[in-house]
Amino acid sequence: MDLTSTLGLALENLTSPPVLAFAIGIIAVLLKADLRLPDAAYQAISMYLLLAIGLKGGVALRESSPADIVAPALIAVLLGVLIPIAAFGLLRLLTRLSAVDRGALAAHYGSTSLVTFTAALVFLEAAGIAFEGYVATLLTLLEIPGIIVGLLLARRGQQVRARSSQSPASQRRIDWESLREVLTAKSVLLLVGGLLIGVITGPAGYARTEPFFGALFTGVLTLFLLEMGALAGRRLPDVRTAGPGLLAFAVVFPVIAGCAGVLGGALGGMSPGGAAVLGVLCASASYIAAPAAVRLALPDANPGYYLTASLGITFPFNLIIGIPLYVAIAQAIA
Amino acid sequence: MDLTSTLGLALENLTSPPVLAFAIGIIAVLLKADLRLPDAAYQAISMYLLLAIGLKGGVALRESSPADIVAPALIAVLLGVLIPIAAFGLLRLLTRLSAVDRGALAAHYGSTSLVTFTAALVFLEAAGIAFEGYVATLLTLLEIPGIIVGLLLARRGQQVRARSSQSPASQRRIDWESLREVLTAKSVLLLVGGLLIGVITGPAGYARTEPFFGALFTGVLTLFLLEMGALAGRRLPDVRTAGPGLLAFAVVFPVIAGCAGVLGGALGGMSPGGAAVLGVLCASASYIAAPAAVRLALPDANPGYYLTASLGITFPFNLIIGIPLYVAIAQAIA
Amino acid sequence: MDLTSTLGLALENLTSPPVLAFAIGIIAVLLKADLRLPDAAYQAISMYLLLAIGLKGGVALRESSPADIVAPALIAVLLGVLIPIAAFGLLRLLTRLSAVDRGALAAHYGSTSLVTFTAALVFLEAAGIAFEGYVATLLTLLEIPGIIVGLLLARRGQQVRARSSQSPASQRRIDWESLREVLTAKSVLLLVGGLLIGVITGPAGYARTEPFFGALFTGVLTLFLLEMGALAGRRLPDVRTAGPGLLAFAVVFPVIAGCAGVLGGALGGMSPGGAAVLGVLCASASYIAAPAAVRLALPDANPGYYLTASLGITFPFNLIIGIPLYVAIAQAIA
Amino acid sequence: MHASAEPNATLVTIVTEAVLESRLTRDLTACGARGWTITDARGHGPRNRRASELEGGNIRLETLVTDAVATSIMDVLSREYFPSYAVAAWTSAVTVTRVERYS
Amino acid sequence: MHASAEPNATLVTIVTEAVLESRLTRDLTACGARGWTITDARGHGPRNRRASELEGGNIRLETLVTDAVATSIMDVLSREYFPSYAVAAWTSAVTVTRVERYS
Amino acid sequence: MHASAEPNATLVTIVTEAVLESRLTRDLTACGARGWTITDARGHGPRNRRASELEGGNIRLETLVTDAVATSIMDVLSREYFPSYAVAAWTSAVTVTRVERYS
Ligand SMILES: Nc1ncnc2c1ncn2[C@@H]1O[C@H](COP(=O)(O)O)[C@@H](O)[C@H]1O
Ligand SMILES: Nc1ncnc2c1ncn2[C@@H]1O[C@H](COP(=O)(O)O)[C@@H](O)[C@H]1O
Ligand SMILES: Nc1ncnc2c1ncn2[C@@H]1O[C@H](COP(=O)(O)O)[C@@H](O)[C@H]1O
Ligand code: NA
Ligand code: NA
Ligand code: NA
Repeated sequence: MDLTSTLGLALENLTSPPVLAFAIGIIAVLLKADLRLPDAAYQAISMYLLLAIGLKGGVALRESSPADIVAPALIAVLLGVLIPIAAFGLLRLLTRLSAVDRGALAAHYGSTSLVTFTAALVFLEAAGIAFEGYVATLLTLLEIPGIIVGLLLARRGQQVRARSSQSPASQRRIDWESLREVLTAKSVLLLVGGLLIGVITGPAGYARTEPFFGALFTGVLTLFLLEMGALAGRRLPDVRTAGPGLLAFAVVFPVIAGCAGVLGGALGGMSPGGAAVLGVLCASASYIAAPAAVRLALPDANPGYYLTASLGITFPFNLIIGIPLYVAIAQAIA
Repeated sequence: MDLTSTLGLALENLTSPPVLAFAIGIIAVLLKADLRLPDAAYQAISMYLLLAIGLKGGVALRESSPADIVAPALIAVLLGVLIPIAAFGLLRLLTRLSAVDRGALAAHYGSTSLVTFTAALVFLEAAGIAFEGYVATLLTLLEIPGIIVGLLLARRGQQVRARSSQSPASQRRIDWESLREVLTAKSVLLLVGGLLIGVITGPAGYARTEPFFGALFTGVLTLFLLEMGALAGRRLPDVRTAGPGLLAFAVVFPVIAGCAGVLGGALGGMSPGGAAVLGVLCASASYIAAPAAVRLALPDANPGYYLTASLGITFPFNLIIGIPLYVAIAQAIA
Repeated sequence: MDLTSTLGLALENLTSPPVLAFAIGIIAVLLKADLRLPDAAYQAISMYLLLAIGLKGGVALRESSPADIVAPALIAVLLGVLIPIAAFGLLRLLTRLSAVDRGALAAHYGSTSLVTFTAALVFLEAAGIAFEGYVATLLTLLEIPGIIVGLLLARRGQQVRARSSQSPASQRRIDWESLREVLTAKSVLLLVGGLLIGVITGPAGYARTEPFFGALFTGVLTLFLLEMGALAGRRLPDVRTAGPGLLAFAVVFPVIAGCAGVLGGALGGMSPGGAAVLGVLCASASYIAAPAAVRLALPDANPGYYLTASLGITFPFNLIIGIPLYVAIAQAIA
Repeated sequence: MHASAEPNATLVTIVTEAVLESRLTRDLTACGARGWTITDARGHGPRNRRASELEGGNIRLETLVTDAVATSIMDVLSREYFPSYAVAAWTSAVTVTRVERYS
Repeated sequence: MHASAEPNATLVTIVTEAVLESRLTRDLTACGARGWTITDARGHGPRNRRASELEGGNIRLETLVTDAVATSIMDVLSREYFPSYAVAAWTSAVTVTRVERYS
Repeated sequence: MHASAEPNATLVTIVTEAVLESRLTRDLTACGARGWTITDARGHGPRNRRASELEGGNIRLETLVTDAVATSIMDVLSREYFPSYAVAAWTSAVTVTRVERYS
């Protein structure tokens, strides 16, 4: 794949309504205006996106033979475990953050971002690049493991320190009951639920809901990215205090993890489009499930670090540069 | 109509996105997860469904001659009075509930369920079975009378008992002012309002709103049934305590009332599709207007009985088995 | 343009779903029922309408040459300054209201009403009358200046009075900081943001969001006007206390300002459709931005006057009579 | 005592089922309350028998009244609401500046 | 006295029009308040003249402050808010554990 | 004293991050609270370090308890919540009629 078409992809992405809406959301924050959706609308649209992705993925899944999925699924789970470990290690090199803060960040980068994934699908569809229907399954597989690995890494780090310092806070145990509630949250269930509905109802059943779950998808995402821009924009003032090491991490690590994902997808026999989506999944950092879980399990981790990195830097980076980049890499490899 | 096509109808219903979404909503509750829509989304979608049903019904109503509607309308009102009386009587046979609790249940089964009705329309459209446009009018006619009859039955029962026991609670009068507010609630007005808009604007005016009120309908219903599944699922633990008599009632009575409705529709000269819809209206139990009215007027009635029966048992029963059953019966009769 | 076709326009408007929904909303209030949307839905739909108008306007703006826009834009800003001054003066003739109340009203009539504008676009599209894509730009230009002029008029009036009476309340300075927040509110940003997105993404990018922002538009407006009817209806009881002078103003002034707008549009070289839209913008009175700004800056102004006039009288008047009237005038002039 | 001034009004707080809102405010007006503030709430209590969650959960109503009105409100609650509905209610002593507005 | 301990802070509760939120929090900060909690509310009062319902109803704001700050807040309210806006406000004595956070 | 009667219960009010709701109600139950009322809230405080605004802002929880339970709730808050989370909490003395429901 040559440079011209890569730049073409990048430009097409930059001038798409969802990405432009995201930019408007950020600019609004800089102008001290508030473009946020009401909370209920935010929740309802999230549910719509998850169900729509699941449904469509499920319909496509019917056509995939189980044999095709096994390899990508295993690779995805493996990446879900390795990526937070790699993040934890790289953060030690690049920053002076404590083990707790590094574990918190590892949990975020080990998990995935629904909206980044959604934007990637919309981008691929607009560019006319095919991808496997079962990518929604990979999204589901990748959401939780990375969070748990990140929490365990943080906890191990705390205990090592605690053995010497005997601080009482580090004796506290993780409240798994609360965590369970956070981790079995809506998102996984809606995705799995949508997949099941799609698999069972098939193309005929889906057709009647397509005007809602299909045709509206890009438009709804555009409205939603306005809100995401506002959220990311509110994190920008903290970027200055995050330090150059964390800043570098938040840009470099997605590219590393994204390449790993693309490579894994290609090795697993996926099409260029599918491998690019796996790359996006690996590159993206969670900004919903992980923050809630980390807040409960690692209250001493500083949200100023993990929210700023995942939502303030990595999310815009992936949306604007990352997605076309991983697609270009996938097309070059395949 | 032979068995094969009846089973075909049942299967088509079971594998339709709305019914599958309902099942996912119930399963989520069993897994202790919460798939509920935000309250504002729930309200807004209810309003959308009511207005859309009214509108479409109104456009169709233009084509009906008034003469066609008189018989079905009279039959509907008659059924609206007879069904709660029958329910009150059958409950005396099957259960040992007090007159107040039986009256409360009669109010629920005398009224109708918007979502069951909506699911029936979506089912008929998917199966390509025609029905009269004025069925939305019958929905409007059937919503209130049954509730009032149920309340009066409960009240009479209380007074009979009070004359002997002199309990002060039973002396309390119904607060008709509060009840009026509940019963002239949004639902009737939105239906009637939609009907009027549809009748006046006609097909040409409707066409421009069809992408919103028509094309999205099945998809929105699918999202909505996720929530209804969650609501029904939260009632399931109470089913055990409801007792076998009430359980039997909640399954048997809809079939009886449904057959009465189908028969009434056929006698009134309706098509098989229309008669099936009248059957669904008679078979379904209210879970919005009736509970609110009963809570105000009959505070001593146990919500554990009426909500569990209407929302936990009858609603899923009709959605999954009832609708195709009444359609099959209507096709057999006609 | 002859009378028949003018009446045809009026009738087409009266029987359109949005206007009928508005009527239902008013009737519901008279019946003491409440058809209001949940607040979150109201906010979300407002954002949708603004973004959709901006987007579509932006896409059309690409096709306009800057030269075409300069004259209409200058005329619009001029009207934005002159209209509140004219309103302030006319109110002195027709009523005995204080300078503060007249300034408050001037601010409302100097600004514009998004929903009236939206209804005008939907009306023109239904009637197949073309208009310039850049009218959304004019909406943006007209929203704020009139409010500021109105506030300054009120303030000047207060100071004149204060010099003689020395009342402490009139010494209070306008809280510009709070006002800034109100006036740089969502609406302007969403409109400008939508315009930018539309201009940059162009027809190709817009096409993928059209099922959401385009096809649904009339339907969503219909649902929204139900709520607006409820809001207007709740103002009706106050109409009696407003006095005949204010009543006359609320009907006569829109016609004057509307004619001025149509004329200005025609002079600026706009098509009949475009001139009609500029007429609607001038004729309509704000019911969101202006009330909030006035409440903060002129707390002594009586909301009973400005809300009743703008929302209770002028809004329905424009929706039902004004829009087809200004269109007919524009067609007669051009 | 640490408050800005001696208490001169009574604040009655009532948490109950949302479906009762209009009946309750009518009863409060009858008792002599001239204003109230309502927020939507959810809750859990020792009884927990209630109408459909469909109608939304609870409301939390506060009304600032004189001691006498507070007593009559608590009487009405005890008689008409406690036996049949989900209600929690309490009163506390507060200080207001424009006391004539609340009596 | 039945509370966990003697009152050592003052809770100021203010119910007012939503459109005033940012102005009010600026004024509270100027008076010395270091924190507050806001919930959306609706209400009814003896005056009932207010801006568009479009902007949403009321807010209910609570701020935990020292007695002196409470007095200066009530002064600002009396001077700047009571004459022109829909407001209800009251203070009460409460007990906090980390008293230094609120002074 | 101006309230309808002498205070006979303690009202504990807790404002904290929404993500803690289920953990907090479990802890309250363990302390002996038998009911509570929750409203959604937003706020500002002297610390202001918190999880994603995505999960919604704060909750405001009230629970009517005995003096002893209030003390044990404040202990748990001081030990488990104050060090790591955004919390404001206070207690006040109130009067209830059905005192047995809250003890
Ligand atoms: N101890 C309590 N403290 C605060 N609120 C309570 C308490 N007990 C009950 N409530 C509220 O009162 C409502 C009704 O309680 P119940 O009648 O026991 O179901 C609950 O949903 C709570 O919102
Ligand atoms: N007696 C009261 N008790 C509680 N809240 C009140 C009371 N009076 C007024 N309010 C609140 O204060 C707001 C403004 O009151 P007003 O200025 O009289 O319109 C009302 O909307 C209520 O929310
Ligand atoms: N002085 C106060 N008065 C009322 N609420 C407060 C106060 N300080 C803090 N809060 C509430 O407690 C939350 C947490 O405070 P903080 O831990 O300082 O961020 C804030 O978001 C407020 O809702
Ligand atoms: Na990732
Ligand atoms: Na029925
Ligand atoms: Na105007």
